[in-house]
Amino acid sequence: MSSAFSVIIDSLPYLLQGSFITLGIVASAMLFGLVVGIIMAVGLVYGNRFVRLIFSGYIWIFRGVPVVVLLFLFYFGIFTYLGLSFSAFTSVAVVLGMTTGAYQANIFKGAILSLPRGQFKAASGLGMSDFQAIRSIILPQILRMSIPAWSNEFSIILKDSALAFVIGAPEIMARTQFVASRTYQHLPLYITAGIIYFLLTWAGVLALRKLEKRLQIPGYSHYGS
Amino acid sequence: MNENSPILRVENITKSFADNTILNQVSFQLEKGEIKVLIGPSGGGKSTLLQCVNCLVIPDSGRIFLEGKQVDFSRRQDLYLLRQQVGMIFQDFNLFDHLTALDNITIALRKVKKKSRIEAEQRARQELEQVGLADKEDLYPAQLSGGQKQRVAIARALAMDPKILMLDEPTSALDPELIGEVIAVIKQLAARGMTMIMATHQISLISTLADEILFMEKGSIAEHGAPEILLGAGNNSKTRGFCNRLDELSGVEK
Amino acid sequence: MNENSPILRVENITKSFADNTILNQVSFQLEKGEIKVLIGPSGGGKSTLLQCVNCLVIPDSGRIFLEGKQVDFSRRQDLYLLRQQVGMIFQDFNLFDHLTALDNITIALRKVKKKSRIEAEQRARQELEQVGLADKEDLYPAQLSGGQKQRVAIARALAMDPKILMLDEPTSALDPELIGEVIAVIKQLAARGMTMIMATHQISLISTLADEILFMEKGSIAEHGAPEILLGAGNNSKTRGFCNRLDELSGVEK
Amino acid sequence: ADKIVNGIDANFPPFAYIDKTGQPSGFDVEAMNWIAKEIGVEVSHQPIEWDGIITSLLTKKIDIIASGMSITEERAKKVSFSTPYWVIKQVMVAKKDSPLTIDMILKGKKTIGVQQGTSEAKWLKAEAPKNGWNFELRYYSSAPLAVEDVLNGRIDAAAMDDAPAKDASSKKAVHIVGTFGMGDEQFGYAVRKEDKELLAKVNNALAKLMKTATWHGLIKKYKLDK
Amino acid sequence: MELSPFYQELVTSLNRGLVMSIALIVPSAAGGVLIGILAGTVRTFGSTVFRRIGDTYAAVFRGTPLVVQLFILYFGLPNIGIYLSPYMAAVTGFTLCSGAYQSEYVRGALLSIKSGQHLGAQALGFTRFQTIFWIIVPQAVRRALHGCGNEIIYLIKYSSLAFIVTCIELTGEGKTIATEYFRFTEVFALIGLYYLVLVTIAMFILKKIEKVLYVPGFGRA
Ligand SMILES: Nc1ncnc2c1ncn2[C@@H]1O[C@H](COP(=O)(O)OP(=O)(O)OP(=O)(O)O)[C@@H](O)[C@H]1O
Ligand SMILES: Nc1ncnc2c1ncn2[C@@H]1O[C@H](COP(=O)(O)OP(=O)(O)OP(=O)(O)O)[C@@H](O)[C@H]1O
Ligand SMILES: [Mg+2]
Ligand SMILES: [Mg+2]
Repeated sequence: MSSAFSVIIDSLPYLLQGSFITLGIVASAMLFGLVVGIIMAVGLVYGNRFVRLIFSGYIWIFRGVPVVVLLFLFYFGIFTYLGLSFSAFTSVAVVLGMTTGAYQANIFKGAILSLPRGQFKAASGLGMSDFQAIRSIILPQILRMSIPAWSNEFSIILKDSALAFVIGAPEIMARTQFVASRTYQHLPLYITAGIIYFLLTWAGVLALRKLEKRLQIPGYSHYGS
Repeated sequence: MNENSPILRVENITKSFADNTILNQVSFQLEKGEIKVLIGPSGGGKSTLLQCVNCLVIPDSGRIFLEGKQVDFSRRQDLYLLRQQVGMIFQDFNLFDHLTALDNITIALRKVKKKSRIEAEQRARQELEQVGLADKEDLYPAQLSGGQKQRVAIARALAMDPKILMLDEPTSALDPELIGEVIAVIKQLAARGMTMIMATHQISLISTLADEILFMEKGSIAEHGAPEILLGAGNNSKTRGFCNRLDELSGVEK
Repeated sequence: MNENSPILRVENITKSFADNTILNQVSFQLEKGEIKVLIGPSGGGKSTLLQCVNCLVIPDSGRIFLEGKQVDFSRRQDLYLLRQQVGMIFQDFNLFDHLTALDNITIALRKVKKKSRIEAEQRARQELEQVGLADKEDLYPAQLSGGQKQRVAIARALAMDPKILMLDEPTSALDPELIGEVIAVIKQLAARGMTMIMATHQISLISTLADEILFMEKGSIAEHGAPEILLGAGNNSKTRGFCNRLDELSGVEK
Repeated sequence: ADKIVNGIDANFPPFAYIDKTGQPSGFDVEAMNWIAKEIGVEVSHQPIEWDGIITSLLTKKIDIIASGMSITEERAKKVSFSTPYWVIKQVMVAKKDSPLTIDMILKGKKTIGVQQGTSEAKWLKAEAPKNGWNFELRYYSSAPLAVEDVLNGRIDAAAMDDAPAKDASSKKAVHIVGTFGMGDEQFGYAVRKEDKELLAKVNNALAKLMKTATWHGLIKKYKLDK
Repeated sequence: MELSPFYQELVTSLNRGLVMSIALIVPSAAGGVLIGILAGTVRTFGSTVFRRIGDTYAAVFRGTPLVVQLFILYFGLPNIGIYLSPYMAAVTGFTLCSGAYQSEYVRGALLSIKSGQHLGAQALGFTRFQTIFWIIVPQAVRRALHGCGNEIIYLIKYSSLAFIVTCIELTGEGKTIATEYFRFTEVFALIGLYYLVLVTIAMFILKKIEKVLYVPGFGRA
């Protein structure tokens, strides 16, 4: 048991360095997904039939195919064919970003639909263009409402980032495995990894809750759980 | 522009949703300073008509002239401009829930009229004062009572310097005790000579303010005329029957 | 039970939320067949008082007697029984959204009164007929108009054979044109001798039905008495002032 | 190229693993460092999941695989191998106190763990019906995990290369039962077929290295001689 | 049409994996929903102690990667004398993890039921339990359905993690072929297609269920 303990102590700095990579991937993916999600959600609600069809197709595929599969496909296949020589880190961030983008699109779309229709009408009634109405009236409201659902998405992506290892970005899970293979202390190391993830999730969710509080406006209810 | 030509002319507006014809060849016109009141049974098309006037709902056919100039329904810029000139007050206020009372007013001034923040705020404060809410500028819609919300909505519309104000049942979402404050503001607007068209069930507004009553039923204007005539004792109009029924429900029975 | 003893006696009910005293030593009693109307400004505690009577809100202190028997606030069974005997109609209906009109009525009969499905449905149909909705039994709340919803809510309460019916602003969430149908049902109940206590702003209900008016303000009954007296010309009561203000807002101004 | 990337399976001690300081280390890693110096390029070592390592090479994410890769016919169709530098035997590992023999493991309705995608996994699966062996195979994502389950008693033995087996037996309560009839395999470095120049340089340097004392020092250091 | 030997072998393997995937997904999805409803209800209406327990369960299983959970269930539990078979370990892990997420949706739905529904029921003399069981839960289930369906789709996609506990399903079988032939792109494109079909069928079934349970006024969020 003492050897398990000393292995954990010894490897902790190495594992914790991995959490920077993990957080880097998660942050880039979430931001990328935010942009994708907003564009898609707006397109899905206000776009014409053609736009809606394309975006729905995108969401269908990215919701239907596991991230590992997408990662292999893009990293070894599509990116290569397109001549994009992304690093492992960038590739993971982009693929996870495209995936969470599909989910975020659904979150934002739900939020837009949950807004009273009068909000858009009133903006139009004042002479705002559709773009102005979406930018100044719709988005500020739905982004606020979506923070809880978004923090859910964050915790999912945080854990999905462990898949980064299949293409060689050495984040927490990969490092755990490396140390375990060398030391044969699998169980204690996996438990340690579990705790690190738990703390990261907790910290992230807490930070988002802070943000939500800061942005809070009297009388707001949330969309999603 | 000829001083005597109507400020707004609506001609043969028709609108259907799916197979339902909601508005059928509706025409009317509005002179400067005139107040028209739309009444009639629920579902008669009052809201739809008002929304057609500023093209929040685009009519299937018909024409709209603002100050003698026809509005081209297919040109977005035309629509945006029309809506700036025709203010709209909704039954359920539709204040922007994420903005304070002040910002509810400034946002359109800044984004649409491209005014500076300072200018916009100055104007907004002025309008808030007019509706008696000078001290509430920092409150969010959720912190305002219904009557206060509706007054902010009115201030928001007025800040855009509209040529016409349209009000769609401005008091019907209010608690009976709060109706008074909104009615007072509307009467004050009338006194200042604002051109208005409003849908309402509020007898006190109908009988005291209306220059003309339009009675809408099944998508058409079934009757119209001055209130003295339509509501006059002995007149057998639909309008009078309808108003009497409204009256019975709310009035003290003797 | 003595025929002359009140069916409901409420003694010194006090209720606070956090530091706010919402009800302060309120007492009243209700005779069989009597109709009392609660009026007063918003926030005066009318809803809270009604909810205290059937212990949806448990009073902090005070006593409630139903047919002479005191209700033990700490015994759940007592509360369940009390609520079965005191029917309640809410302003926003509170129909069960996942059940049809018929099932909204049968569910309590079956689960609470343990009646068979057949018996329950028979009874439910009878009540729906009474409120004029025999043909709507298969519709869900979302498919009913406000007036119809409120009538189902009334049928649902009546099916439980309550000794008393409490109505909390039964018409204030309704469109003006739909109010009439609910008022008709309430008048019909009154005619059948139902014991009722209701909070309302509806002048026609107050003046025609009330045996006694209770004017509530700041958590206390500020005035009470027969409408002929309180509303009588020349009487300087708060009640009359309040009703006149309601009246002004909705009545035709001459 | 003056910079090359070496893809390694960092779960394959002692040939390639991550050391205490978090740096890639192991027999192959050190050998590759020497070779790189010799041919005048910079080398970095990139840990990659074994499943995807050849595809990574083919899609130019890495330039060479020096990570205990057995030379097989199928692999040789896709990539070029250097001259073999190590002969490896496949062995069975069982609990230290286990009385099982190879024969008993193969024919006694036992359960054997293997790493998914390895040559021993393939060989055992293919040979079983021919020889009337009746064991059951379990697939693990790495050999150390198979050892873990041997210790848990869920499986009776694990088949793996002898070097990691020795490593395991030095750290855990398992022992090597012996070879089980699979032909010896040779390790080689893999490069893309078109990188003929690189291959030639690597082969030259490797030949040179194998003659030095450093090579034997490495073998000693990683206990490959036992 | 004759398939090349590569594709023949690939399709055979993938079909075998598909059977295993389905055998993993179906019981886990059902178990997850059941646990989710139970835990969600307890977390909303339970006593303080039960609520704490429920919240902790949800936090732990939502806060740690499924890989770690599976690993502990399979390689960790033997330390205290519990030996789960690979299949059992996978199904247990999936069920517990999925249940934690489901409970979150159920809880959200329960909380979203307007207080008027409680009042309406209580005013008729319903007991607390009757109110929850007959009025609140039936409505909440309809509200939660969409989110729960989403969660089942997640589960389908995450079932590939069963490889951690040596359970070889769709992805695992595909990987074996891919490493053997080094044809990752084709193999993974095909695996992707299999999952897409699985997910689409699941969405179709969920739509059907939504339709069966449809009540006017309970549109999706
Ligand atoms: N977007 C729409 N799609 C389909 N039908 C619509 C739409 N908008 C309105 N309607 C229908 O048009 C009819 C007229 O509606 P409108 O709101 O104009 O009536 P109204 O006279 O304003 O009634 P109320 O007094 O209740 O406000 C109604 O039957 C309504 O159902
Ligand atoms: N659960 C609660 N917690 C805190 N305060 C409450 C609660 N319920 C009611 N109140 C407060 O009690 C006061 C009386 O409310 P109540 O709803 O009884 O008034 P009311 O006379 O029915 O008014 P209205 O005519 O607007 O319905 C209000 O100030 C309200 O904010
Ligand atoms: Mg309308
Ligand atoms: Mg009230």
